[in-house]
Parts: sequence; C-alpha cells; structure tokens
Amino acid sequence: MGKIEDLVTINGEGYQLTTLDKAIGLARANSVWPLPFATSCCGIEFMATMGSMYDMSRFGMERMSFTPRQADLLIVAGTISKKLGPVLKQVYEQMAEPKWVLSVGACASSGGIFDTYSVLQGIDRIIPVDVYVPGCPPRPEQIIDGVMNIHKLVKKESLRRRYSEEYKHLLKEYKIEVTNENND
Amino acid sequence: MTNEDIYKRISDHFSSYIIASDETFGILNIEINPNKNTEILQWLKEDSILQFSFLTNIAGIHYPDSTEREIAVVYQLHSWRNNSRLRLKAYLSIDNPTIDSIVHLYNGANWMERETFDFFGVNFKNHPDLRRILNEDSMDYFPMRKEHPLEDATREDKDDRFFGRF
Amino acid sequence: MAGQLATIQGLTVDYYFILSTVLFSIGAIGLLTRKNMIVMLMCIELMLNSVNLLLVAFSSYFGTGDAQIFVFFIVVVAAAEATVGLSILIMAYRNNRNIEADLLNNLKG
Amino acid sequence: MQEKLKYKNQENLSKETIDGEIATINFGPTHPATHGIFQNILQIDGEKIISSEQTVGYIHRAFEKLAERRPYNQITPITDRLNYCSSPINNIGWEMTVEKLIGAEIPKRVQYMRVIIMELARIADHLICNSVVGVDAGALTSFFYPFSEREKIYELYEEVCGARLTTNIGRIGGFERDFNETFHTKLKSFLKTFPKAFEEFNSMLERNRIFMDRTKGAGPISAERALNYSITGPNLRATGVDYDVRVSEPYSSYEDFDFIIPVGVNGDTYDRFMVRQEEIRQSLRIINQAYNNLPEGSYKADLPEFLLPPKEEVYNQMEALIYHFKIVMGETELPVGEVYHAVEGGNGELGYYLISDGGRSPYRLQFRRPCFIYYQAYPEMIKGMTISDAVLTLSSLNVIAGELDA
Amino acid sequence: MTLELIAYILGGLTIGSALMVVLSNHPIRSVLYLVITFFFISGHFLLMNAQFLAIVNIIVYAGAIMVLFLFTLMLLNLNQSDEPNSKNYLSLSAIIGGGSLLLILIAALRDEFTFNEAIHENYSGLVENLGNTLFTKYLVPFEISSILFISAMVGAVLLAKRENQQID
Amino acid sequence: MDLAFIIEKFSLVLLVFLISLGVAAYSTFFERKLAGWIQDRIGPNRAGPFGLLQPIADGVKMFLKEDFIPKNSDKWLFIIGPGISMFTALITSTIIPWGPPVEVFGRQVTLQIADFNIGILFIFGVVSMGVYGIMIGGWSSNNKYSLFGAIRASSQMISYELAMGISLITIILMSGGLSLNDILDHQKGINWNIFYQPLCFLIFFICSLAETNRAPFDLPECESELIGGYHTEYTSMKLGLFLFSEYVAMFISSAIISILFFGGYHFPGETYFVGNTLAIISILVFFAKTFFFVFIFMWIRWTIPRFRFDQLMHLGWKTLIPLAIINMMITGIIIAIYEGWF
Amino acid sequence: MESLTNRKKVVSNKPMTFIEKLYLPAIFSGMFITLKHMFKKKKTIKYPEETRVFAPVYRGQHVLKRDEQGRENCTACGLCAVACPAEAITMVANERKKGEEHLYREEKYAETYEINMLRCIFCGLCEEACPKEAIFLTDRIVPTEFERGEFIYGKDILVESIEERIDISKRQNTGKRGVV
Repeated sequence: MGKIEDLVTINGEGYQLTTLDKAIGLARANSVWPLPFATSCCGIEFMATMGSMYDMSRFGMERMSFTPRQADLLIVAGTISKKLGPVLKQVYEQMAEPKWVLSVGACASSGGIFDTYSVLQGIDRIIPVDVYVPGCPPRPEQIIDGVMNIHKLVKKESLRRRYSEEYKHLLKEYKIEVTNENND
Repeated sequence: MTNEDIYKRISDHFSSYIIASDETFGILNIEINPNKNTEILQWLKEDSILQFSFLTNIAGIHYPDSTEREIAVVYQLHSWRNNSRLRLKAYLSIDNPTIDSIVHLYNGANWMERETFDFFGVNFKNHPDLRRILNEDSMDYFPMRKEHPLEDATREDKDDRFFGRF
Repeated sequence: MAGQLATIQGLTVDYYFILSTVLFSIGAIGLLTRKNMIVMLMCIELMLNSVNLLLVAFSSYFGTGDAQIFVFFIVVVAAAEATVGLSILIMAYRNNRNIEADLLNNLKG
Repeated sequence: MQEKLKYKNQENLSKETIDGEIATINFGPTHPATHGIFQNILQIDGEKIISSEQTVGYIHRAFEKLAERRPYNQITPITDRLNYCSSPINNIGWEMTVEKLIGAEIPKRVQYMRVIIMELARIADHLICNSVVGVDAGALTSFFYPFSEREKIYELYEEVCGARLTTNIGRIGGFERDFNETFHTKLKSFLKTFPKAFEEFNSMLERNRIFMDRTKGAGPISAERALNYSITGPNLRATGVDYDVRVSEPYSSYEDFDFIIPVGVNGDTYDRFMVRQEEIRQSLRIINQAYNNLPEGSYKADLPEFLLPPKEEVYNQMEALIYHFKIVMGETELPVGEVYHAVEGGNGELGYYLISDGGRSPYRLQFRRPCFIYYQAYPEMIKGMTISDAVLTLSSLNVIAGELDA
Repeated sequence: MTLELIAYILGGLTIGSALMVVLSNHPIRSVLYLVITFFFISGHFLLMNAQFLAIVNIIVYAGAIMVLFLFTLMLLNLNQSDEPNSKNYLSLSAIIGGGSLLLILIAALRDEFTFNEAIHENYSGLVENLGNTLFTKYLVPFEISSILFISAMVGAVLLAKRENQQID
Repeated sequence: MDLAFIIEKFSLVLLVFLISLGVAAYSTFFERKLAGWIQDRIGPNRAGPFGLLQPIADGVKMFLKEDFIPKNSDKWLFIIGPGISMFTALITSTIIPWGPPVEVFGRQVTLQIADFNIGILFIFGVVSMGVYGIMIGGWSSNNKYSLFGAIRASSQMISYELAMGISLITIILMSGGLSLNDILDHQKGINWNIFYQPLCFLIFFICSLAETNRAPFDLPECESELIGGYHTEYTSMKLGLFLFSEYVAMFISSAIISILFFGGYHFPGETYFVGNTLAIISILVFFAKTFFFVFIFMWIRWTIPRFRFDQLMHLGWKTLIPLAIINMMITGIIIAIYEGWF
Repeated sequence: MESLTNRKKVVSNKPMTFIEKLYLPAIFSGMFITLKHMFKKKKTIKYPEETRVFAPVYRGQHVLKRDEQGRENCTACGLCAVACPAEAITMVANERKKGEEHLYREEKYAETYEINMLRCIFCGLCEEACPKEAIFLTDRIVPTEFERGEFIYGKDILVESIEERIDISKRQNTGKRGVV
C-alpha cells in the first residue's frame, strides 16, 4: 500500500488537520460520487464493480453523476487517446472542487500495451491523478482498493487545501485554468 | 460454384481489366485495373449469377519496395447466395494513390474508404466526405505506411535494448 | 363547514378601487411601451387581473356572488386568449424569426 | 501531403431549416448513453432528430500498426481489446486464422472446447448489450441481474485462462491448459442455474408494454439497407436475414451442432433485443451439446513449432528447448500468403485479413470490425426518431468502442 | 387592524411587482414577476373571502397560463434580451398616456362609487354559493364559455401546428 | 388570537417541517438501501451503523462542495430555481391532517397547520407551482440538456395535472366537500375510498408518480438521455435542494394518497380507543400508510422501464383523462341514483 | 429476402395481447420478481473484509521464484522481456561471482529486474516464456498506489522471500503438472 504520509508532495499541502477537518473528511469519504469516464475494457470491469457481486454502493458511491458538475471523483477507466485528451481535460475542469481522480487500468495510467502514436501515455500528462490502479483491466477488487485509497486521501484532506498556493501551483503545472466562475 | 467458374465468368466480361489472379486459401484473388474498379464492382454486384452483393471489407496495404505499385487497395466481396468470397486488388502508385470511390454502390464503403484514406492516404475520388476518421484531423502523415514508427515518442520508461526488437 | 370568515374592518372599497386602477394603468403603460409581443400579452393579462380584483372587491363589499361569476368567466376568456395569442406568436416567430410588434407590419393587408 | 489533408470541411448536417426551431446538441463524447466514447452531433427539432453526424476515433489505439510490430503469439492479447465484451471469440478467431495460414490440424476436442468458450463469450456479450438496453430504457434493475450471471462466466474464463475480461485465452494450436475440475463443476452449475435467471431477466422486459412500446419501431433498418451498409451479426438478423458465419462457413466444428438462427422482422430495437435474447438461448443449447459430447483427447494440437513445450521437456530435451526459444523469440518459419478468416463475433462477422511475408510479425493484419462498419448506419436509423429512441438504438446496436476505433 | 395592515402591505407589493413586470428587460423575469403579482392578487382575494377564486387564480393564471408563457419563451429560446429600447419620446408619451388614463379612470369612477361602510358578512366567495349561482343563474354562459374554450384549443392547435411536417 | 395559539401553530409548523425533511433525508437512504436489496446487493453500509449516517454524509459533502454558477447563466434565476422547488414541495404539508386532535397541556391541538375549506384545490395550486422551480432551474442553466429537461418537466406536469384533477372529482363528489377533513370524515373505520374508487386511485397514483418526476415518468432528469436533465449544471446544496425536493414531494404525495384513498389516520377498530391513545395510534397508522406508499414509489422505480416522451403524453391525454372522465361520469350517475334524483 | 439457411426462426413477431396492452400484468410480474429478490440472499462479497476465491491460475502480481535451496531461478536470459507485449520488463544481467552460488542457481543472474506494473497487462506470456521456471504470475493482486513511480517493481518486491514462499504449485504451467 502507498505511504499516505508521503502525500504531501503530490497534494502540495501540509496542514495540520483539525477535528472539524476530520469530521468533514469522514463525511466526504462516505459520499464520493463518481463520474465514470469509461472508455473501453476497464469500463466493463467498472460496471462489474458496480454490480451485485462487488457493490460499490456500500461506500455510498452508487449514485453516478454523469454530469461533471456534481461528481467528486473522476474515474478514468480505459484508453485515453490523444484525440480524447482535450475532452478529458475539459471534463476535469468542469468538475467542482473538491475533486479527485482515479486512474483505472494500465491504459489510462501509462498507456499500457498501447505504446502507439495515437494513445496518450498516461493521463497524468494532462490532469493530476490521485490514485493509480494497475491491471489491464484491474479486477474489481483492485478498483475497490483504489477507491479505498481515495477515501484515505479524502479523509486526510484539509478544508483549506483547495485554496492553498501549492494546489494552485499544481493546477498551473497542468495548465488547468482555475475557472472560478463563482464570483460571489 | 467453384473459383474457376467465377474467374471464367469475370474474365469473360472484363478480360482486359484483369491484370493477374491467383487463389489463396480458397479465395480467388484478382488484380484489376485501378481505373475500372467501380465498373467491375457494379457488375459483380448486379450480375444475377455471381451476386457478389455484399462488401465485406476494404483494406489498404503498403508495399514500399515495389515501385509504382506501393499501395494496394483490397476489396473483399462475398456472395451469400453462392457462399463464395472474392478478393479484388488494385495497385496504386504512392505518388498519386487515387481510385474511384464505391460509396454509391455500397453505403458501407464510406467509412472503410475513409479509414483507408486515414491510414494510407488513398484518395477516393467522388467520396462524399473524405477526411480522417480515426486519427485527429491535425495529423500530418498517414500512420500505417511502413516508414512511420509505431511508438509514441513521449514514452520514457522504455529501453529498446531489452526487447529483442530493433 | 365554512371556516372562520376574515373580514377587513377598517378598509373601504376605495382602496381596492384605487389599487386595481393603478394596476390597470401599469398594464396599459406596459402594453404601450414594450415591444416584445409576449410581454405585451402579459400586460393584457395583468390588466384583466386588475379588473378581476375590482370585481371581487365589489362582490365582496356588496355581498353578491354574481361579480365573482364574472371573474370566473374572465379567467376563462383570459386563458383562451393566452393560448390563441401564444400560438399566433409562434406562427409569427416562425415566419419572421422575431416577435416584435413593429415587425409584424406585414400583417396589414 | 498537406494538400491532401485539406479535406473539404463539408457540412454534412442538413440545412433543412424548416422553421428555425432546430437545435444542435452534442450527444457524446461523454454522454452516459454512449457506453464508450464516440460523439454524435444531433440536429434536433423539438425531440425529433433531423440529422446527425458521428465522430469516432476517440479511443483509436492503432491495433493494426501494433500487430505489424508484434510476433504472432503476442497479437492474441491485442485482439482481447477489440470487442472486450467477448474477448475469447476474438482470441480464438485470431488463433484459427494463424492455424489456417500454417495449415494446422486441430483435434476435435480443442474445437469443441473452443465452441464452449466462444458461446460463453457470446452469452456474455449479448447479456451486456441487452442489460444495457434495459438500463437505457430506465429499468436499472435489469442491469444487475444479468451482470451477476456474467460474473459466473467470468469465473469460468478465470479457471481456464486466469483472467476475467481480457482473457488471452488459448494459443495457436490449442489451449494453454485443459479444463480443470473446478471448471467442470462450475460449468455444470452454470448450465443448470443460468436458464432460470435468464428467463427471469427476460420476463422483466420482453412482454412489458412500456418496453415494447419504446423499442418497437425505434431505429429500424430494412434488410436491403442493412446489406448495403454491410451490417452483419445480430443487427442484420434483426432485419430478417439469416446470415451467420457459423452456418455459412462453419469453423471449429460448428456444423456438428444443432441450433436455429433467430431473425427479426423490422430491424428495430425490439427485434435486435429479441434476436440477442434468443441467441443466448441457442448458445446455451450449443454449449450443452458441445459439453455433453466433448471428445477425449489432448487440449492442444501437435504443433511443436507453435505451441510451447511443457516446462519439464524444456529442461530435458534439447529439441524442446530450441523450439521454446524459437517460439518466444518469434523466429518460427511461417508460410508466405494471405488469408482471410471470419468468425461470428458478438456483433457480427469478425474477419481477420492476414498477410504474411514469412517474418516474425504479420506484414499486414486487418481486422474486419463489425462495429465500425455498422455504426455508419446509425444516422440513417435514427433519422426522424426522438432522442430517447436514439439512445435505445445506440445501446441495442451494441457499439463497442474498442472494436469501433481499433 | 392587522388584516388592514396586511392589505396595505399586499397592495404595495402588488404594485411593485406589477411595475417590475413592465420594467424588467428580460421577458422571463417579466413572467416571474407577473406570477408573483398574481400571487399577491390572490392574497387580496383571500382577504376578501373569495377563497375559491383565489385558488383558481393561482391554478389557472400562475399554474397554467404563465407556464405556457414561460414555455413559449423557452421554446423560442428568446433568452437574450434583444428587445430594442423603444424611443424615449415613445415611452414618455406612453407613460403620460397611462398616467392620464389612471387619472381619468379615477376621476370618472370616483363619484359613482364611494362607499365607506364596512363589508357585509359575506359567504358568496365560498365554493358552495359560487357553484349554486354558476350552475343555476349562469348555466348558459358557463356552457358557452366551454365552447369558447374548445374553439380556442382547436384554434391554438391549428395555428401552432406545422404545415410542413416532412423532413426530407 | 392568543399567544398559546401562535405557539401551538408555530411549533406544529416546525415539527411538520422537520419531519418532512427528516423523512425525505432518510428516504434517500432508504431508496438506496432498497435498490440494493432489490438488486441482490447490500446498499450503503459504511457510514455509521448500518450506513445510517449516509444522508448526513451526503449533506455535509454537498454543503462544502464548490458552489458553481455556470457562465452565461441567469444567476438570480439559477439560484432561485431549487428554492422554489423545495418551497412548493414543503408548503403542501400545511394542509395535511396528521392525526386526530391531541391534548397537550390541556389544549386541544389540531394536528393540521391550516384547515382550508378548499384543501384539495390548494394542493393543486401548489403542485402547479412546482413546475416553476424545475423550469427556471433548467432554463437558467444555459445548457441544452437542462432546457430539454425543463421543457419535458413542464409539459409533463401540466398534462398530468389535468388527469389528476379530473380523477379527484369523484372523491369530491363522494365526500361532498373540498376540505381534506371532509374527505377524511367520510372514511371512518375501514370505509375507505379505495374500495369505491379503485380506478380513480390508479389514475391518481400514476399522476402523482408523474408529478413527482419519479420513474417511470422521470423523463426530466433521465440519466441515460439527458445526463441529469434540469439539474445537469447544479452543484452543491442547490443540487441537494433539487434532489431533496423530489423526496419531500414523494413523501407528501404518499401522505395525500393515504388521506384520499386509504382513510388517512383512520383505521378499523378505532372506536375502541379514545383521547391521546387514539391520537398516537392514529398518527402511527397514518405514517405507516404513508411509508407504505413511499415504498411502493421506490419499488416501482427499481422495476419498470421509463416511458418515451410521446408515449407519456399519449398515456396522459389519451388514456388517463378519458378514463378519469368516464369514471367521473359513472360515479356521478351512481350518486344521482343513490340520492334518488331520477 | 429468402432464407440463406434452413434454420431461420422469426422471434419477434408475437403481437401484444389485450391484457398485455393494459400494462399491468408485466408490471406486476416484474414487481413480483423484484420483491422476490428483496428477500433473497445477497450476492455481495464485502470486499475489503471478505475476499473472493481466485482461480489458482489467476494472473496477478508476478513473483521471481527461488528453488528449494533458496537460490534465485532467474538467469536473465531476457526471454520474458521479449515475450512481453507491453514491453514492461527490463533487466540487467550479471555474471555470478564465486561465493554467490547459494544466491543464484545459474551462472548468470539478473542484477536488476524491473517490471513496470502499470504497463503490465497480466497476459501471462512471460510466465510461459520463462525456460527456467523463474517468473510466475500469482493470484495476488497488485495494490494501488498514489504515485506512478511506485509501480516499478524491482527485485526487492518481486523475488519471493525465503521465509515466506509463495505457493504456485496449483498453476498448471509449472513443470510439475501432469500433461494430458
């Protein structure tokens, strides 16, 4: 398992968690609504994960938000080609904070066997990824493992992280505009 | 209906357009004059005996070593009535790979031709909408031609020495 | 059976009279100033409603139900008017791509 | 080169602006009903679709180019990812293509084993398609019941090859291992329990008037147009044409089995649904026949040049070690030639057009991908339909993005 | 006393929202303000013990007619408020005209009706009494109004129906 | 108008409000659990014991989600849309008689916030308002899918209101009053309307499914076609209000169904009880009936495929309305014969 | 179009009966089915707590085997790397020095042996390619990680420890299986 303590580097923050943060993190972790960006084989395994045998709903995750606005977790399952890259990035940008990304399967995470001219060699080239799930396609068990890791991240996250300089810097690295259209 | 019968009937009609023929694994291969493809295909579709009315496939092939015959366009036809298959080939030069479109005969040929264009750069004359289908529109080469590499240049976790291929 | 009746003690019918006249005038001004046909139709609805208000007030002050029956009929007519008006508008929009009153001049014979 | 790319950016969308209430909506690439990634730009008038234009290629992975750079035995995992709902059919189809090229003699037992695996895959494929039709029609529960059954098919795959979805099952010349005891018990129990569960799923939708009303007449296509579009498979059979590669060009001993070819009448969504449902029953029949008559013998052909020898032989026999190295390095001698082999995939005639120059990889390998071909007909099918019909038509066509874009 | 106060506040609100109907640029907002106005008018009806009419006003006007307006606006997708501003002198004259209309109305009617007495005890707004009057005294107009309704419906359908249903 | 009366009403309002919200919150949980059971799954079970804290977790998450208003949208309307939805869903609960009068601190407290003598009409008025929330929300999102959802919602709700209203005339004919109390008085013991008017019940039930946008009439938000329908662009608590109002509406319509057709808080054998015992049992009976219908609503959702839009309109206009009219006429004739008018 | 085969059967031309047109029978039977399922035993396997039994031949995380004496089997021949369609295996071979016989079975050994688990598609071809019974896939699943770099599994993870041997005897690809 990954070392949760090392997350500071990727998440770009090192706040002390308060009790409120912890309570809210716990609540958030139990209500992660996924947006399945399922393109190919891994999508079928993701469906199997939603199915009766594995039942993602146990984690409060069965409400799929096909609209990016309402989703908390972007599950990228399947090959992302270079043609699809901009679409994925747009979907990511449309999601409302706080948001997490789970990269399911070899293709999404690294390109897998498709080291070809048309396939993006890992979605982390265009959007920041929180958890990688290996396998081609991963078993539902692995997908659930990945989700559990996302839960760990969610629980650990401070409320202030999304406003921190480090986070903004992270987004800047990916050339993702912080489109704060909520000018209140 | 054997392949000899099919060949005989075709060559009776189009003897001047047939360049070569052979038979591999039970399927008759006929190389045709690339300028006459629509004519032959139309006749094959409408002929009451042969009834090659089903277009199975269109494929492109790149032979970089054979001059003036670099690009081959392969039509695979299927006659359900006789349960026989037929393969027509037309060789084109790489400098001007142009051949008539058969979309007016088979609607299904539309994307097959677009795919062949996308991969090999074959120009199908009179195609209603000839543009790239699978690759991005901004791509500036035809990736299935042999000279282009398969790999994505951005992959960094690979060292070719280990894979026994060069 | 009938719930407790609320009556307005110190209020005269004048109040409702003035109120409905003001509403009627607002509707009339809107009808004259606005160019959007839909808004104009809405202003007509507003004027009809102000009349309704007056009628109900009279009915209530005079203790007779007949005026309320009139209101009922006005509502019916307003509904009919709205449906027909809107369908005409849609027709006009289809032909003109616009629903401004000025542009409907070609309705003239 | 650049000149050629300047395609005429033709506005394919019709300009019949009847009265200007036409809106354009983007149906995809991330629309939930596309179940995969492809885009449809619909022009709609109210709820009615006037015209549509498709964009595909969002998960183009260059299978054909990849196949030119990989040895023959490494292409099997690539074919997994064509129609990933029924990978074993793709795997075995590819293996049979190579066997045709090298002229291998395949034992009857292997053929029957293949039939069992392929028909299981067909059941899995059709189940996923039909359950998704149910989901898109709004009956969410009808997705979960078939999926539990699919899990059992996954378990069966897993016993044979060790993976659930991308099976990489079988090798050129046979299987990597024999059916084991667990497989036999699991298959027996599957054959016993599946029909009941399947009929339960069936009864939730088949004669439900809401479902019938929605699917009847949705996205129809005539047999003539379907042929013109080169549609094959269940989608063609729904129009009333009984073309099936398993019957017209029997491979892998399909001629031994008795099964019927279900056909529809109008080629609409309901017909496609019903044809698939009946094909599941027929597949079950075939599996029963094949399993009950499974011949004794070896699980692989006698092809030392293509099948890896058992490990202990590699240690003990020089010849085996040489073959082992040759096979793994991809240096086996292969005949030169071109071969076309078609199997009845989940979605229709899945063809492999292989040109071999005797090298370690195919010179050219083209997949005849049924999805890619029949998806062209989609705009014609949904013209004049509503958005709801378009969604149902799409899911009943079972467009698999992997197969579509290759 | 409280009811009186409520009546005055309600009156002010009614006038305010009615003004907003005319003043707001955006047709959709006009619709919403009009809905609010209807609610206030229904409030007046309630105060005057015309419960049935109050509810009918809401159901018919706010619940049906205004939804129809909103629906039309959405269907025609007139979300951009591209209404050209009417010329200043026009609006000025309209306001003057409206103002004089108000004055004339008040002046003309004031002498006719000036009542200072309190309301009669009045049950006429209740459903039973209303129904009694409607189906005895006004039965014929009621039936005629239903005919009006049907003709309006048919007319609307005919008008809005597209002549050219063909797509090809 | 004394102070005690105001306090009484105020606390009643608060109580009803909280009960509606609480029931709605736990309906979301129960729906997910039920979906799980129907689909051979477990359903949410991680948040708290048996997953009971799931609604709270969802609520907290939605409160803290980034509040997002899309570009080019009408900001004011975008915000007010969910509010209207929630308001109209809640306001109907004011006229529901929750039980017979109870005695609290020596006062007879009527468990009804307001007794309109035109209760049913009030319900229709409010229900017809409910469409505004969805329409405004969908329109102001400036998204075509949302607009589609809004248009579908409005035409669907207007159409089904008609059948709903006509079907209810039979009930009014039978009870002779528009107030819900009149209707309830008519159904003492087990003299429930359902035994006299099964067809009317069926029509009303179908229409209330349509009015609350529940499956099989969930076209305004159907996921597979319109992504999210009218709430496609909504995030955070605004989305929460939309989703919540659906459940509140479902709860309230279940309550109304049980009042209109299943005798509300009446139950057979109620004559054996008096006073507060009767009241408490009655309230429990009423809630049991209501939850039964909530359960049916959910059960239907997880079983039946949804209609297509034109079929929905056909069903509404060509089947339900004629049926309702025929039912009304037959009832009228029977009542006339019964009363000896011929 | 006339029949191509004589096995055709039309399956979708059954007209709706009157009762079916009433919507209700199908709805009630459907609701009955769902009700029945409500009381059935749930199929869910509560994953992190309960695990499903994998097939013994499941293709999961790799292991580099040691022989009975605890020596590494791998001889760094590179066949697995060649056989890998994902090109995920890299290794550096080294000559076994004197005194290292207890560590490595063959004269050559892999000094570094890395599998990129994120590239790997778990096809099992490396296992088949290995002539030395060194690399096997096991029925363990590869855990998920937070960073991409952590998926490069070196020898420290891949080689089984001497104390905790990984049982692969059930895999039929081992040399010990009986050939049919």
